[in-house]
Amino acid sequence: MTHRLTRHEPPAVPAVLAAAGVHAGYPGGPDVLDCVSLEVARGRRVALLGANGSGKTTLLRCLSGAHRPGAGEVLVDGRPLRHRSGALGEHRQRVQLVLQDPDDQLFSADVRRDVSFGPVNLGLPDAQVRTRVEEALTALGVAHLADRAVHQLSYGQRKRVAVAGAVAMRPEVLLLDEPTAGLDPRGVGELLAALERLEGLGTTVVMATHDVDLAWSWADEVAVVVDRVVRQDVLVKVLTDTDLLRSAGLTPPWPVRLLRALGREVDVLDPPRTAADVAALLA
Amino acid sequence: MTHRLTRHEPPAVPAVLAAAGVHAGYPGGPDVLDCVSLEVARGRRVALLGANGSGKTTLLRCLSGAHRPGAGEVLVDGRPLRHRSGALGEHRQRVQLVLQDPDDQLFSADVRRDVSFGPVNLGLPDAQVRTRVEEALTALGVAHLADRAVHQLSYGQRKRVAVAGAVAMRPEVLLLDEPTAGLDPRGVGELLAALERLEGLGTTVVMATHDVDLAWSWADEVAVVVDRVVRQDVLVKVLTDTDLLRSAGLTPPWPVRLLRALGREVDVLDPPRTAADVAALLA
Amino acid sequence: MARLAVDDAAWASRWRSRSTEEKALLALGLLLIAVTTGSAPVVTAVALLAVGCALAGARVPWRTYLRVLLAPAAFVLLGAASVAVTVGDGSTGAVWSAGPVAVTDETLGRALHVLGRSLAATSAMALLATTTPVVDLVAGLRRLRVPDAVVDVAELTYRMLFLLLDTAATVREAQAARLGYSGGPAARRSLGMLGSVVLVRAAGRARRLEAGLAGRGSSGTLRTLAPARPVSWTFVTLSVTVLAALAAWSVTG
Amino acid sequence: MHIAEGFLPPLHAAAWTVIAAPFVVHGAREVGRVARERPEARLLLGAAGAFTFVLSALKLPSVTGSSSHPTGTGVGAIVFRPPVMALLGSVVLLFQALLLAHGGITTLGANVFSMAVVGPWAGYGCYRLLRRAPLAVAVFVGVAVADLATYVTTAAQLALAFPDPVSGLLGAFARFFGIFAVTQVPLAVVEGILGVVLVRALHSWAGPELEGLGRVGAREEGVSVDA
Repeated sequence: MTHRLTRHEPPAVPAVLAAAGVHAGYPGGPDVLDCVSLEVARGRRVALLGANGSGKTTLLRCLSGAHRPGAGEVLVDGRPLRHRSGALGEHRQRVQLVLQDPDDQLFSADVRRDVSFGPVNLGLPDAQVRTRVEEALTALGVAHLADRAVHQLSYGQRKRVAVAGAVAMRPEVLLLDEPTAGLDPRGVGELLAALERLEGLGTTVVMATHDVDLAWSWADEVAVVVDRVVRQDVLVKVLTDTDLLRSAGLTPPWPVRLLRALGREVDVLDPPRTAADVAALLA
Repeated sequence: MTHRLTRHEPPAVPAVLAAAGVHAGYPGGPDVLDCVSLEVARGRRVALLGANGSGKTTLLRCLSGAHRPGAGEVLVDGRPLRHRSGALGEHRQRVQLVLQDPDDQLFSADVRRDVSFGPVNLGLPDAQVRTRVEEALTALGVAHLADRAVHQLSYGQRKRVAVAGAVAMRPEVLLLDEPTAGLDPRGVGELLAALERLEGLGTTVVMATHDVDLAWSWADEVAVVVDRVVRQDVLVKVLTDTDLLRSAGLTPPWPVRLLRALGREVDVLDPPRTAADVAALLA
Repeated sequence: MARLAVDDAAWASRWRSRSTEEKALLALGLLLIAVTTGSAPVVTAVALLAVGCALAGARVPWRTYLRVLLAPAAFVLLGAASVAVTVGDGSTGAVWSAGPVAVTDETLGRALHVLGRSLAATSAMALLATTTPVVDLVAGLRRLRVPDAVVDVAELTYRMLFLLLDTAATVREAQAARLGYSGGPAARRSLGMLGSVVLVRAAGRARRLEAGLAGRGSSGTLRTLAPARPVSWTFVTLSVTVLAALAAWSVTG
Repeated sequence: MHIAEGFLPPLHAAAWTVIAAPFVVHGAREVGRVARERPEARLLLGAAGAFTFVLSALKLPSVTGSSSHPTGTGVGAIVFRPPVMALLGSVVLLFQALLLAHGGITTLGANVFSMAVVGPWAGYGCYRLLRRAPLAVAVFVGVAVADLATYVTTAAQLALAFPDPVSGLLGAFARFFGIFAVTQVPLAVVEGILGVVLVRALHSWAGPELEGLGRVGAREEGVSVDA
């Protein structure tokens, strides 16, 4: 696998969101990220893979503007992000990060009021706030929960309400940190369906996860955080690279493991994503 | 699939832990469990599957003595559990429950001291407490963390320390609630290896999870919580029952999905658990 | 999870395995001499000894130690400046004056004395804080016959404050992402909500921890087995000798 | 505003410790009584202590430029009541000294007296006196008064320790009060506003988590949070 060297082959359209040579760390500790580059093209599904503690979350925090890189830059549409309050505020309307634990993101007692938090802070008039809240709740499939108290919701419902809170900001890029952690299969399905609706509305989705099978079934591109750097490529290139995955503390997805065990190669352009795909290939 | 009707075909040796016709609920709500029966034979790996909120945790809490069933009984070696403090205390030495969030079980910031809590409560002399603590830390592979602060540990490490706290009670049965939730593949591997060591020492392990693939690769028997009842059988019988799994909000594990898509049956006695097993079957 | 530099230093210190009693004897002894002595050389000696023990003996990272020493700087400097200044008729013996405000020899001496005392005392306290985790000190309180309930509450406070610091930091960041700190009124609203979220989470933690501990045979009090840390009589003898010498110097010098 | 380690003369430090001690002992008795009646209360009290620590570690949006923190004791006194706050406040002040170098061991008594005794009692007193006023007013006044009372006490403690050679105690008090008033008075107002938002938000939660929270420190029913 090779690095995607953006500087040598600049794409025609700059990535909607990118990191270029980002170094990041926390006070009193060593760097967590060491000259990391990442590109998110508009409309491309990027899965950010890595073990717990590998720096996935830190990278997402850099991209969202929550963490200021020690060196390097975060670029939106090719323009570097400035960490001044005005520029940061604007950035936050374009890029929203949804944290792993929904309870860290739900500050109000009831669903509607919580989702309105962002739009109200934008200083929008009431009517517009209302529109945005309804729109976000509908997109996430939780409109029927609007008048419920947050603590009455199931974990999966809280998760989708938390995403709705970010979506009400109408971001161009939605960064999700471990969105499926703790969700049962039904919850995962509902969340993925909601994300697809958002993509239909023009939102680009980036997902950090350690679930390799999820990445395999969902992503267009994969970026792996390993040893403080990021290696990004199209899905199959990364997820068939057993050495890379092993050094990242991950294993290849099951279709790759199976096809490998059968001595067969995986098609880069048309990977078999589901059990039906694999069966069709083997039949 | 049929119920395992224990009353009709009593096993020669009573189950080390069992639930018989258990009803359970919470004040002000409907029953969560409705005449549930479950059997855990000594040394058999039982996976308790179910969607979030299906009642898995409530059943584990009944089995551990933490929740008193509204009706029905919990049996240890065929003898019903009495909810009197003496009997309950004895029960807790035999059956230990590890909660999903390790921070709900770790109250001391000092790892070694936290693990000593259970043995101290048993009123053991200091020397024996020390032996048990070291033994538990070693079994869980966290002896090197004994002098660290709990808040300095990673999530996976805290999880294993929490299990060590339960293991220090030297239980015969260890009940684990979603033990792999939030763990990356390496963390899952370390935990499963630790559980295998415990089984080597004679502990019977029951695991509640919604990860069907994990259950497939690990369990001997599966009990599914669906519509407030439990259906228990050997691994393959349950995990190939697509209707049952669908009504439980789950999907079959990938080897089952693949073999089904290929129109093949799954061997009940020797299920293909890994990618290599499946490949051997297909080659 | 949330980390505090002083706490990290205490857990990693080379003196971590020393008994709490011997560390407390040395540090509190130095602290007592620092606040009671009137002699500038003794104050200096105490400060140097505390710094030496922490950096050379316990191998505390010097940045962490320095940060502890500087933490109260704003208060100490403002406070000392205020002691140095007298308001009113400051014409007699003024070193410096402007209108009714003056600095005299006497007030300046007093300010410098307070400054030195604070610095020496802080270095002695820092010696204890950077070498002994709070759990050990809390366990020490139990040995001093402080009631169980109080010690339990202190131990739980220590454990939970890291969880809640984490929650507070994460929630605050999530609020900032949705522009919760974009202006004064928004910030005040956000902070109030932050406080309530932390309190609700604290209560939830307590309830779940209660359930978690019940399963481990909790009988009310949270007794655990403290790791055996034998007292080093060499350390104690050395400490007592040094403290006695400093005390003697302070009285005679 | 914590008096730094070693800042007070030894006699003053000792005297304040003696003065604060009965309140702390009373708080400890109260905690012991609650813990005997309901052993699980120690967990809630530990959580309350951690909450107080975290609240006092929150950075407020710049008040007059400098970064400042709320004292947290006003809100604590309203939710947990002053006797319990005396003990929790002492534990928190000890941890602040050891973990953050805010305050100190020799000045613990003085700081406990101002922050964990005078502040909570003054704030709680005002809050109770305004029982019939709208909740927001009662909470605002209670929290702000707790803050100001703490600060006035600290200024008085410093003045007693360092009387002005010319203008005496009063002059010294005016000076210490003046120097720190720049940050402390706006802080009291902001903390009062925060307290109102916080207590209002708590009311709207009304989830199962909060059951028993207000009753932790209360002898009688109907305390603040569930009032």
